[in-house]
Amino acid sequence: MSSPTERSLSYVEALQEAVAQEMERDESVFVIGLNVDDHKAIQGTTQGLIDTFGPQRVMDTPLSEDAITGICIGAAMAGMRPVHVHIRMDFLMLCMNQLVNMAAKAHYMYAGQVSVPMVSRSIIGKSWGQGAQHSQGLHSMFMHVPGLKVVAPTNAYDAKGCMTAAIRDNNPVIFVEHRLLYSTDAPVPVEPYTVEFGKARISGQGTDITLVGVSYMLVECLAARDLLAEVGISAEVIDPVSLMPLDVDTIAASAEKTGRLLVVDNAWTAAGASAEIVAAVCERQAGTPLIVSRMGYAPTTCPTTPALEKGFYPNAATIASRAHAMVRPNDPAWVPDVEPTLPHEAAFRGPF
Amino acid sequence: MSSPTERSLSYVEALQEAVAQEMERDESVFVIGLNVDDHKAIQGTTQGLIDTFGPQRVMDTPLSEDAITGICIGAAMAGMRPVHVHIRMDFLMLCMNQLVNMAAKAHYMYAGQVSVPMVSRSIIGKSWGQGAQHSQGLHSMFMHVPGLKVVAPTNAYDAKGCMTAAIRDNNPVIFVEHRLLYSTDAPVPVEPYTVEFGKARISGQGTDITLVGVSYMLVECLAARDLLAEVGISAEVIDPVSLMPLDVDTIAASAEKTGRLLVVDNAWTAAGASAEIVAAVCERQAGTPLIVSRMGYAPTTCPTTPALEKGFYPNAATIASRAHAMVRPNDPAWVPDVEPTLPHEAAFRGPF
Amino acid sequence: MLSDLVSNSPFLGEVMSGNIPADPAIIARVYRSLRLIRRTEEEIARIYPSDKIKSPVHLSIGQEAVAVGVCDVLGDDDVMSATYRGHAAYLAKGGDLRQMMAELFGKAGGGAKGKAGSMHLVDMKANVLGMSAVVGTTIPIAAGYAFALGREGQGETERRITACFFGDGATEEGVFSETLNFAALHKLPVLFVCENNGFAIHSPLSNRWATEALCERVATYGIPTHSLDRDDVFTIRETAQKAADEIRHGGGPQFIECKTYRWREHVGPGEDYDDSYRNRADLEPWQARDQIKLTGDMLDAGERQAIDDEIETAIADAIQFAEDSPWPDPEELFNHVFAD
Amino acid sequence: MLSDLVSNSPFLGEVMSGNIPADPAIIARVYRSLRLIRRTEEEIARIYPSDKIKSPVHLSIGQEAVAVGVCDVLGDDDVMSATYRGHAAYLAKGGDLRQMMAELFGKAGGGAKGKAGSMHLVDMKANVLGMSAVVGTTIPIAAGYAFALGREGQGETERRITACFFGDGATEEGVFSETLNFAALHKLPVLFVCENNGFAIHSPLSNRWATEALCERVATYGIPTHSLDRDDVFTIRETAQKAADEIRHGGGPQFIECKTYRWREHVGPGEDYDDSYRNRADLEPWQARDQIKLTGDMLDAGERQAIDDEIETAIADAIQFAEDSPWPDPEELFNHVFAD
Ligand SMILES: Cc1ncc(C[n+]2csc(CCOP(=O)(O)OP(=O)(O)O)c2C)c(N)n1
Ligand SMILES: Cc1ncc(C[n+]2csc(CCOP(=O)(O)OP(=O)(O)O)c2C)c(N)n1
Ligand SMILES: [Mg+2]
Ligand SMILES: [Mg+2]
Repeated sequence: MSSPTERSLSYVEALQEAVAQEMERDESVFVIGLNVDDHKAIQGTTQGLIDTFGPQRVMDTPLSEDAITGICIGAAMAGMRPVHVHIRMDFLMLCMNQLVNMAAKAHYMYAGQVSVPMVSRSIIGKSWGQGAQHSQGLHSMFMHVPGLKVVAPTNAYDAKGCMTAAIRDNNPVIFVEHRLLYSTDAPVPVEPYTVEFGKARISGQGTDITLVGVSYMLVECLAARDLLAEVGISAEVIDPVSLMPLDVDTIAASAEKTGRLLVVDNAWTAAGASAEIVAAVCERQAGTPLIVSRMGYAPTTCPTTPALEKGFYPNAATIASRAHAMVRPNDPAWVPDVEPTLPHEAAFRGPF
Repeated sequence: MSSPTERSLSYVEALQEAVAQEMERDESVFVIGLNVDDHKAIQGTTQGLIDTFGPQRVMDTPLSEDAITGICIGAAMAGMRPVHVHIRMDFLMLCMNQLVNMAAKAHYMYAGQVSVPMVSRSIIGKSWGQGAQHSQGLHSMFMHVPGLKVVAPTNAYDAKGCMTAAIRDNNPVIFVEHRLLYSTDAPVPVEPYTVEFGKARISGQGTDITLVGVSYMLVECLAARDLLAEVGISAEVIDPVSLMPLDVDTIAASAEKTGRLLVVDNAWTAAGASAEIVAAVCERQAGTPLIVSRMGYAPTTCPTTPALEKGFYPNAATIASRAHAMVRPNDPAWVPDVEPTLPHEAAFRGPF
Repeated sequence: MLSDLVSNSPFLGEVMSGNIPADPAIIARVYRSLRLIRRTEEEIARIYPSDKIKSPVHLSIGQEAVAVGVCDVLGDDDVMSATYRGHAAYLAKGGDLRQMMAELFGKAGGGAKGKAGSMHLVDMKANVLGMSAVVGTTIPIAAGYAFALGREGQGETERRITACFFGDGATEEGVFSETLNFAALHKLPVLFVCENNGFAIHSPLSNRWATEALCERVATYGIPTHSLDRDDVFTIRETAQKAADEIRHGGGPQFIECKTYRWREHVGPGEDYDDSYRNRADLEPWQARDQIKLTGDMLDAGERQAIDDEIETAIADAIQFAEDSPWPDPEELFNHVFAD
Repeated sequence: MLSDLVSNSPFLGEVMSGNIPADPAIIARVYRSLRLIRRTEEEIARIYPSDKIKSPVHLSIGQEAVAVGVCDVLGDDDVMSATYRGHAAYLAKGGDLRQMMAELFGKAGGGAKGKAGSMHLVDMKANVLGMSAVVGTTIPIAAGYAFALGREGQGETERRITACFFGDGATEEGVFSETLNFAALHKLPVLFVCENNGFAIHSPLSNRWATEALCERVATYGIPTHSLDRDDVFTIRETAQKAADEIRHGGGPQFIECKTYRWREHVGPGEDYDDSYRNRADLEPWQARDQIKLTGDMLDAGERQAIDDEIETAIADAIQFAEDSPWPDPEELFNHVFAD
């Protein structure tokens, strides 16, 4: 029997536990967002909170993302710690003004007279026809604006630790959750703990090329690593975990070692996180030749039909293929002969 | 006497002329935005339009950026060509949902059944205490989203040609205008003409380093080039003109020639246009050592006081200094002894 | 005569409000439209578990009357805008059934070649504006289209109009208020129609609305409003007819709020009365007034059967069309990012 | 007695509405506040051409009575939120004058060390929430602060309240409607105050509002509203007093719309009656009711002089403080990006 501190939790359970423990620990924490209190409980991530903490601390809202974000900012300035839930990251576009012009700036603009400790949870969709407006990973926009922190944990352990850290953080944190990670399990300690922002993880060691996978793309990068191993290429896989602050040191050190850097984002590449990572690493290379590349969403809107969606996202095979071309530029192109769909993804069924 | 087609116009006059000519040429063009019809005429850029075209085609609006953007999208789908004016780029944060989730996606999502020919003019402020919320260059966010075009002309000639092209374009175009460019003059043909998007300009040739200046930073880069020339460094200066599409070819060719690339954006660097340009160029360097660097806003909110604002923006001296360090890494650091303020900027006075 | 039938039918008189149209063709047309929608969605629900339709479907089963009552008074060249819960409005406005089904199947024969799916249906040939999965976003766009129609119709006695459907939840978004103000200020030819089914996903009005005085609020913009406390199709039609006429003649926007009820789960093919946020008993009064049954009962049996048969054929044909339609070519991914 | 004076003064009775307070200390306090604001802004306008103040200033000259009437009934621990046109509200709520002046000068002694400038004044010691240059953005934030105050005051008979000022233009932003709905739904202790000066920059209401039925609209959320067609300080004070009391005791939000008039240009120190969007004649009735003059006339000459002198001293001191204050250290640029 595993000890209680070594039990395994899903990403969903880990998020739920982190929030529940912080609510227990600190009266000022509350959860707010459309349908956070219903029987579906945001895919289970707010499960039971309404029963334990009641409707004053687990609040359903009108469809008013902009005002609710402002309400959270005001409440945060007054000392509360809101966790605002958006069931799609796409909906953050409705509250950009509050996030960019107020949340990010208040502490600075008012020279420290207030702070804005709040978390904006935002979920990224994929597959089953999420389509144009329910699939966007828009974290790059938030990385751009000083004053916001952005984290995108890729496993249950980091999900709990980052959520705990985000709630305790005295700044606005954009918390990026990919739906396909929700069902993944990992050992998660029972006790509350924090995962420090700004520390990347080496998720798999290697010597020939560095793969950086953002959010769900970390999973695809790890699968690509396995495929690459089969053809004798050793890939090091890095999970940045937090995007702002970003641990350039770890990534640059790996890239220096392998001489090749492929950044795969769960987002478009143009002026995105992948551009930032590549540029930041290249700025540090004082003349050392380094081969770099980026992958991400196709430079298109996301199509609904699976026939086209397939081509929209990078996957283990396309990542491995690109990595192979970077490591062995003179070999013929190689595309591993595998289904582009990983088991978690295949297990995910609609409608929602 | 110069021929009429060679007369000089200010950036303001060039914008005004482009819009007036397109309104003359095409009945479906209209101008909409708060105060476009008043005596200040958006710093003169809409001067006289209300008299010539009347209140139906030059429309004041309520403060409702989100709805007005949607109104423009709907009108554009129906065949009109709105030019929506925002006196600060910061206010685009209020209509991100319409711009990102609808304008950018409609043509694709509806497989070509509609198109959205509209222009969002957005002005960037600087100096005289514009402060945190009136100074942001947020073009990078729009570069990130497929379906949007982004242009940032830096002189009166391009201002007219890009505006004409933007109005005629069948896609949503984010038109970025820096206030400090408004008073600058250039020869501008009388006849309507378009400046093609996706073609960078070499604004000054050189051999030792490539400087790319986005929006107003082009002016600072040109001034830096003069300073560098004094110490024997030859800088090539490139004006991307349009950011999406982006002319990576021209920039990469220059960088390959000089071996050094410094991108200076009128914006933050993190996941910004400067990251995109550096990353895109580095992806093309198959092992050729290239020294790259980025400059932009300090990674802070913009402070109001001139005492701190000074440090917030790159200027000719800091750009020259950085370039010098890149070209002569073994020399002691060099900061040219000049005022950080260029003449246009010094001429600019508040309050507005 | 149908009107005789009606006046002779105290049962109908009790459950159905509004004037039954004198013209039997209208009744038949309305019935046909209602039934086409219901049956199409029932078929979608039937097919759904096969995973042939891989996109979230938000069925309007139970709510058909709002779309049908309003769209029945629109001309072909009037324009209609709706939401991700848009099958009903799409079909009521005359959207292509084959293309819709192929779109749901993600096939190249879809109206948007599979790029749109259920949530973003579009058919500009039928003046069905593209729908959106982001609540409230289409409201200003519909008004903007009406803005253009208003310009085009200037000086004419009649102009084309836009009908804009949205849910109760959408009225909470700021853009709704902004749009009302602009539409009223510029007298845009737009008919706003709020399908108030009492829920946003599972959230009841009481969690979201400070008061239920929506019509009173809209009226403060100077917009004539019509509050319907149940979704009787002929009341809706009559209301929409009068409103549309006034809008068409330059009277500016009008607003209808119609109470209705979603019979199925928020998204997906099933029911969800065991899911704690509502009870089957809530459904019963709505089901008792099922507009399809009631309008069908007004027709004679033969006529009705003919319509029903025709509908089944059309649906079967559309499904077959969708099945037979090829997948979009992989290259299609890169089309339509930018318009030429 | 002042009240005698007033009832003896048909002139005052004519131009001033509302009950003149019986307590002479209140009149003196209100006068002091009004005059402090007016004189401070006049000094800012005087200094402005020297370029010592390098940030856009939006003067409230002429509009002081709204801020003063409302803030006079707030306790020190009540909270106040205002806009970029916020000098009046800042001072009326007891914001630090020295820090304000140093802030305008961009000096380290400013409340925000020069980072804020005129448009983002803040003084949390006086419970002055930070202001914003993006119209409407502070409305939900003020409500959010009130949300926290409501929680803190739960079970108490009285709770702290937030007063939230904004202009007529701000009511057009969707976030205003969204906030009203949420505030009413959750009975937040917030007093919304719309300073309706008829313009957004140079745009008149007629270009922006479909109707002027703002109070009627707000009332549909179940929010008690008060429409004041002129800015008589004691009417405002009385209205605010009653509203604040009810809010304090758990009655939920209230709303005041007060007509007022901006005497100077939208931004900057000057006047703009030659700029075609309005006439000096429009100003005259407002100037005739100048609240500073009227309240000053209620005081006896000696008391008034003492107040005036004290104000001049305070302003001179604040300007001197600003002059003497050092520039912020360049390193300050990098402070406060993130809170620890
Ligand atoms: C802006 C936005 N916020 C939240 C959502 C998530 N969401 C999808 S449907 C829905 C319910 C909307 O309710 P309503 O407008 O009443 O329409 P109904 O589904 O009842 O037809 C919500 C909240 C969304 N799609 N868009
Ligand atoms: C969201 C937004 N849109 C536009 C502007 C430009 N702007 C600055 S002040 C102002 C007028 C606002 O009018 P009102 O709310 O009535 O306040 P007033 O200036 O009259 O006090 C406008 C439109 C802005 N600052 N923010
Ligand atoms: Mg609903
Ligand atoms: Mg105003």
